[in-house]
Amino acid sequence: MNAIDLKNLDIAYGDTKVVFDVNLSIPEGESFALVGESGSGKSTILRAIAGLAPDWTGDISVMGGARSHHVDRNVSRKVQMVFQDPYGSLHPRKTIDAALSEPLAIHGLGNRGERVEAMLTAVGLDQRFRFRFPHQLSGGQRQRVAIARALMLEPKVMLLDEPTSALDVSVQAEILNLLKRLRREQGLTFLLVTHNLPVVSFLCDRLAVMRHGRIVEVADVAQLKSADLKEPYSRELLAATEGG
Amino acid sequence: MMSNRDWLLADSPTSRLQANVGRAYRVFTALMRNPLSVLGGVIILVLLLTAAFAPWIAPYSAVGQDLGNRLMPPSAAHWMGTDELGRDIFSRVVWGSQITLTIVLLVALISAPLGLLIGAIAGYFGGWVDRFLMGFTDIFLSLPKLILALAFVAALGPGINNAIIAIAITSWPAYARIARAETLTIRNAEYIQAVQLAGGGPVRLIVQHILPLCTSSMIIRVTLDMAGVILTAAGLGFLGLGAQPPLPEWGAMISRGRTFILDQWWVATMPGFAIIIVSLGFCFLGDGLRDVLDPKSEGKN
Amino acid sequence: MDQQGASPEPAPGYAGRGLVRGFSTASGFVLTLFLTFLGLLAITFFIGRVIPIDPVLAVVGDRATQEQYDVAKIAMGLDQPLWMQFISYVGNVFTGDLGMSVSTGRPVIEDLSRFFPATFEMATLGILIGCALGIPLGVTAAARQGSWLDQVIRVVGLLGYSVPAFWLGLVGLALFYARLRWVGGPGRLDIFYDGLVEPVTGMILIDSLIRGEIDIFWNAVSHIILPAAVLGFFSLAYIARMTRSFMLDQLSQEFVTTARVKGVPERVVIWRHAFNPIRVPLITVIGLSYAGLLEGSVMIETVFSWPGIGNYLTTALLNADMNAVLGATLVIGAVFIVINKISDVLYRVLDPRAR
Amino acid sequence: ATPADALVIAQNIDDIVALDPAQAYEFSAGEINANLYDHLVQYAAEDTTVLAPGLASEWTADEAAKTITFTMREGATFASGNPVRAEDVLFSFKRVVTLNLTPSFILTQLGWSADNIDEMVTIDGNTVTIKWDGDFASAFVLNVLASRPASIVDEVLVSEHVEGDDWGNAWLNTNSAGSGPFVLTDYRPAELVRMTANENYFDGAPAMKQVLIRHVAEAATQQLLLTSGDVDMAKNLTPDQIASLGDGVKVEAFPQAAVHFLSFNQKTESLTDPALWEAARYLVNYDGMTESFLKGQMEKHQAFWPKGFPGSYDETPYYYDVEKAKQILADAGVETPITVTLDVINSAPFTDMAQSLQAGFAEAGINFDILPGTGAQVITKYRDRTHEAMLLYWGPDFMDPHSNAKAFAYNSDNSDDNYTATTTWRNAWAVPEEMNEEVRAALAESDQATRNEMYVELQKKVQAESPIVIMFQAQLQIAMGENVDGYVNGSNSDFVYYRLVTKD
Amino acid sequence: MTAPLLSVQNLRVSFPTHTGRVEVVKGLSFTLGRERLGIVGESGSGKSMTGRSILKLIRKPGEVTADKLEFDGIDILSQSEKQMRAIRGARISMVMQDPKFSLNPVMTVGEQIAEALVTHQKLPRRDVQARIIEMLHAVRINDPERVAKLYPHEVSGGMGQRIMIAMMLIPEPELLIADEPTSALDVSVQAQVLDIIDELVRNKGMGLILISHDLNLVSRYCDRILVMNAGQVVEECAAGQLENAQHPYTKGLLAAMPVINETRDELPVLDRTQWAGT
Ligand SMILES: Nc1ncnc2c1ncn2[C@@H]1O[C@H](COP(=O)(O)OP(=O)(O)OP(=O)(O)O)[C@@H](O)[C@H]1O
Ligand SMILES: Nc1ncnc2c1ncn2[C@@H]1O[C@H](COP(=O)(O)OP(=O)(O)OP(=O)(O)O)[C@@H](O)[C@H]1O
Ligand SMILES: [Mg+2]
Ligand SMILES: [Mg+2]
Repeated sequence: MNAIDLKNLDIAYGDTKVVFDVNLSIPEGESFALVGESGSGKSTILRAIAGLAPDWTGDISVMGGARSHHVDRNVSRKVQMVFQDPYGSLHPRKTIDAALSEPLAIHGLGNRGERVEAMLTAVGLDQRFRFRFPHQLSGGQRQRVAIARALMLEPKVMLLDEPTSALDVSVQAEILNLLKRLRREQGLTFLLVTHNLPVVSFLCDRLAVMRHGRIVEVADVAQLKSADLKEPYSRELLAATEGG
Repeated sequence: MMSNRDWLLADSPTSRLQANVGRAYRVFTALMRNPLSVLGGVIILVLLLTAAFAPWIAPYSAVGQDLGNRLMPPSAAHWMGTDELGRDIFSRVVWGSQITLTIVLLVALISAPLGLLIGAIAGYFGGWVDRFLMGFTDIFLSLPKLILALAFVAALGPGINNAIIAIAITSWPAYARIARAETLTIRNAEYIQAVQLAGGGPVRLIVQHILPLCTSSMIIRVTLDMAGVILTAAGLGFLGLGAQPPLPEWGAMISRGRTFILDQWWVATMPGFAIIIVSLGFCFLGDGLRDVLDPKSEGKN
Repeated sequence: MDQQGASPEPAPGYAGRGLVRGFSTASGFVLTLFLTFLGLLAITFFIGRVIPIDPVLAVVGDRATQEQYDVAKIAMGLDQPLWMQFISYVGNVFTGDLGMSVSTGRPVIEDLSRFFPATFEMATLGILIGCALGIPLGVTAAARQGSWLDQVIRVVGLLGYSVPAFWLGLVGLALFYARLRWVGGPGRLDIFYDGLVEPVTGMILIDSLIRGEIDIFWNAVSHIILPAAVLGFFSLAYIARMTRSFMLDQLSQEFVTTARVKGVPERVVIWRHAFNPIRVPLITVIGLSYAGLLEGSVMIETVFSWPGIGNYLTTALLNADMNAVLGATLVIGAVFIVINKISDVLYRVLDPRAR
Repeated sequence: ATPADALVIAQNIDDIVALDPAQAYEFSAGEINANLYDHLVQYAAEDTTVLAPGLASEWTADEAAKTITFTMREGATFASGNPVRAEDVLFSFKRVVTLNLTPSFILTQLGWSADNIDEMVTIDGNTVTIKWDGDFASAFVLNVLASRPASIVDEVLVSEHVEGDDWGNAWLNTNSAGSGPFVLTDYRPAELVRMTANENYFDGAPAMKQVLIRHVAEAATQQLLLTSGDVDMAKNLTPDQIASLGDGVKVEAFPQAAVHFLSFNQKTESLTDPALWEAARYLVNYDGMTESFLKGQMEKHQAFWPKGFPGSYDETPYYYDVEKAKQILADAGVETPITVTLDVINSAPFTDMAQSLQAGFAEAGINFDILPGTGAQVITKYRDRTHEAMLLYWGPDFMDPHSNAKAFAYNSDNSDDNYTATTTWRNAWAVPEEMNEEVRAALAESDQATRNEMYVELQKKVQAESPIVIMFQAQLQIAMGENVDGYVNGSNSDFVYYRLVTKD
Repeated sequence: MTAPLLSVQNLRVSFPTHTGRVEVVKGLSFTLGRERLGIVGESGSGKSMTGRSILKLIRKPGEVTADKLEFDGIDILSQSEKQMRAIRGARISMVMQDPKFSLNPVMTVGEQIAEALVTHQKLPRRDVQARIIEMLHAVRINDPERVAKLYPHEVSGGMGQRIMIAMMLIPEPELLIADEPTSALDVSVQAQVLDIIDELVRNKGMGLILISHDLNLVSRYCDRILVMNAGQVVEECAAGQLENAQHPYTKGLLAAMPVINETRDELPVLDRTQWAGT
């Protein structure tokens, strides 16, 4: 079964269409990267899958089930999203504990205290962070909380929208390690957006390169490592990364 | 054993309670660092104490008339003089603090939550809900305020409680607009979307996530508006529709005293001072809160 | 974070666009106007219904016989069901007929053309005074945040919030008029100038200039200056405090630091870089407080014997003179909508982000 | 300063609704009317207590035939220059009864109506014959003819301004068409009234070329205007302001016909016990009030017809005595405490009076909840008989004791659908039938002395036993510049005259 | 190397917090000639504060002290605000970290650049215009005439950064502080922008302080590198020597970066407890 299937997907914001005719299949357990130009529609695709960009045509299915155009409760057990900005993705007036218990409360899951504790441990956060407010945490710590929150409902698919681009290298490394470990331990499927090719190389199996709202190339990470990309734009990206 | 202060300021609270109390304590200490807001706080505190201990503070009854001793200037026996029925103005001002406090509290408790809710709903749902609710709000906003209040007082009958309800009804639209504007900036925040993704419904989002964030600016705004509320009550008093006589409502006292303003200045001026001081108190406190509660400044450091 | 961030004020350009949003065309504006008016009328009508004052009594007085009472009631159309009354009123309004006021015995439209200009004149002068003083004070306070000057400006501003209007008005009259004789007394003109200029706009300041009556103009100025100053003080208080608060937000923005990095003089930093972006929210604030002044203030008008709309409306309401109440409410509602529309337009002009 | 030939007055005139004598009924409108119009007979400026010839130079009454014949004054003209004719009299009366606006009841009680007016009022050359239907004394009829709606208007002028079938009503509400000493030249509601002298006035042109009444609602503002010399006269100052006026200003006092009373609605069970009515009379702090905040503004008076007029009863047997009141209540076994609402107009001095009453009555266990309201609000309630206790005043419609006897001692049908604008009906007091009889008899009595005697008797009864506690008679205190002389203010607003005013 | 353009000794910046004053820059010392100095370090290590204190831009309640803070022989700390104005822009300028918030939203790009120029130099309007176009052109902006008339919200992040650079270079300062000038850009644009600065620095012979947390980037564009952690310099080395860095913190930073040819299963992370830190 494919974790994510996108067929002929067009996405618009109001009157402007920003993503055109995207077709992708991501098998369960795969880690897939979306890279490409800023503004090319990477985040938009993730948001459409999650139900946050409702204005699309085509087909989206997640874990074999067709997606509706909106967020719904059932899908939240299957797929969760982690956002780019660790500063904007936590409610400033809620403790970490509250943020993590909330998904459980929504779905009426019991044993909240223990689950929160366990999850904090899983993402490598000390228990003393549990009753802090977000502003008492560093960026990396917040991103861990955001990941923990996404994992609270034990989804199968994680949508990661530039989860490390706001962090500096040392913190980025921690988060990347965490993601890699979680994926291994829980058999998750990742759909990761980034513009950092080394990150793709570290974390992913395949990648798609986007430009102007279209996928221009889909490649294996092996191709990336061997600089064996076909499209000129993909090569341009690679060249810039390797630098002068 | 940790000292209380350490417990409050602990970096890693061990319970939800400690976390929240700690936050409140931080806000409080930050407030205490601003001299004007301390002054404001002291004024409000004095108001609270006066209201609570009015029977012990007031040297005379608030309604006891002494027609032989009317319109006496301030003296040792009557610190603020006496009014047109020979009542001790100081005692009336003291008793009046209870009414003022009631007005202020009730209006804050009725209109702010009402406005908050309407604004948050409009802002959160957008579209036709927003258009409808805001159209409604705009209509209320474009109705002359005093007229609206008057109409309600007239409809509900005179009396301080009705006056309070009337004022509350006229002041929610402003709060609704603020709440809506703020909700719009929050609505698309990622932490809201995260809850949506977790399956949280509109009620949960509005009540548990959006409202708490609008509350601080609402508290600020409400404290700043308190002066206006007291004055609106006084305005109703001016038209004779505020508190029922012989209640020592400050606005009604000034309004009755205004015919004496040229010759027996103290009758209107003393309660006037009371209003000014309390209003200033609220304003100072509100100003201080503005600096302290501002979510922008809190997110950092 | 957007420019105004989480400031407790309405977001810029919101400007009461509850219904306007989504309609930017002229026809949309007309529709908005129509719906808002209808809403206003409906609410006002409802208010008229619940007030325990019998409108017929306002016409016939308390000594009328039952027969006279009944005749008057029918003549006023009050025997009709409420919705019929409402429909026929709305119908009349759209043919320009606001009906007769029972408390003045004249057509409402005529009353409004007399009372509204008086309020308009005073409110306009008041808001001008408020802006002319309030904005510089607010900017200065923000620029010197924490200094003694800032504290003084804040306290003075807050006083404007807290002083009862009629108290200030009476004390002002007693001092500047009765004692010092610096200004004219209550009323719009000295009594022997009254009625000498034929109304054109209804605003004496303007009419007297149109007619070239300089004496009358100065007399009118001497009368209007005190009440306008009292109103001005109230709007000053509000404008100064909002200006200060907006300015503080701006001054902590990065682009202000950028300007300093360029070595730009402080004056330019404050006025060009910090002040320019706040013109938009400031206009909303000023617009709102202007609209508030145009409602007329019963208290100021009473104290200064000013024949303004606030007094008219209040008297009408207290006599259940519903035609007058509805008419005046319509005018005030229209003013509110127009002011909002203007601040909307200014918003587009002044803020490139909104174009 | 004000011009030497103009009288400038600060006054609250926002009560004016209409100035047409066929419609005007408010106080301020009455005052203005009195200076614009004449009547066949009138209480003249020179002596407002004597009924003097007005536009009729003489008259003869025939009690048996129920007619009075008036001879019109020679050479009298309207301000417009048109001569005053008998036709104008008929026209004027016809207008009032046909328009049938509020004040018309004063005329229609003579048995007149739009249908029969041509028979009831007949003209012959320069005489007018008035007929009435009902048991009235001619003295009563003359008083009716001196009342406001009986003002004589200029038929020729009014006819030019008729719109539809309004009999010139719209025009007359902002203009005048009378023969009085002044002409209305400008009226702007809630702003100003300007009257200019009628140089052709039959009794001599007034000294003041202009009378300007400026609407000033705020008493303190009136005071400032007066002390600054920008007005010559301030009409609505409070006693305390009057007391503290300095030099350069004088105060003249004018007793008024209005009486102030406290009444109990008989629909309220707890207020129906006559013992309570009696006790109430001992719970009013009459002197306390008249010596303090009512000083100079009201005088103790306990009967329905005001002091200083024929037929008045001036004894004041009741005084403030809480113990006595308690005793009365206890003897009658009235259960206390009683709590009732007290409706009152929300302006000074009424709210002060209410609070004083509240304090006094509370002593005997009668607790008032004061409900202040605007005039219109209070009246609405009063008319619906939904109040409990009411603090209000009453001014006679015309200066005949019957006007008040009818209001305070007559109620022929207390049923809910028989609305009557009397104090008795509105307080649901079913007047004993014998008292109703006495009122009718007094009205019909043609001998003036006997008639007055009968009214005194009626007053004694109402004073002793009724749910209406009459407390005060009003007095106006008018502050004016020291140079102002000759201002006449009779016992009610119909007798306010500026004709004799001089300034030097 | 000529006489130092800037010398800093024991620079300290502190801010008050709930728990007393906290130093965010703790005794920083370095000198700079007409060369390119890179400052690297993780987020919050005090890089921006260092840059700002050189321009005396730290506002109350922040506090700056130093044994020595001299620019071209001028003691910065003792300069009045007015004197500083003559230095800012004209002699030292700074590319602010985030163009989105650092450009005035209601002034056109052209006006803002012009302001930087005319504040220090009186020029006829036409010349000003010409210089702006020239400068925008220099930072590789296509169609500079059009862009000059745009408002900040109408330009992309990449353009914004280049405009910021143009604005700071137009008065031809002797020292440019560039604070994360490319953080908002995707990789391809990033390289272009840095090349522009580099070229200008070389051609005009000015000093450059390049602040970033990206070690590769800094080593590519600078002569010398300061590695900062928690307000202190932990290591100073020539750019070419970065691979041979001694300090474990620097090593840690280097190792933590994934590379394209990634074979590691796990990235090594910094053990923060080693450096008493944030
Ligand atoms: N809420 C929105 N309304 C309208 N247009 C939008 C909205 N969000 C994004 N867009 C537009 O959609 C296009 C794709 O945006 P998206 O955020 O998906 O890009 P991205 O590939 O994620 O870019 P980046 O790397 O900068 O995050 C852009 O042109 C953007 O301007
Ligand atoms: N106004 C302030 N009050 C208190 N602390 C502050 C203030 N401004 C900055 N700081 C603190 O100073 C420290 C250094 O900040 P600085 O901006 O120099 O970091 P940086 O190295 O530039 O980080 P980044 O890479 O995120 O830009 C941070 O820990 C920050 O929290
Ligand atoms: Mg994106
Ligand atoms: Mg930085």
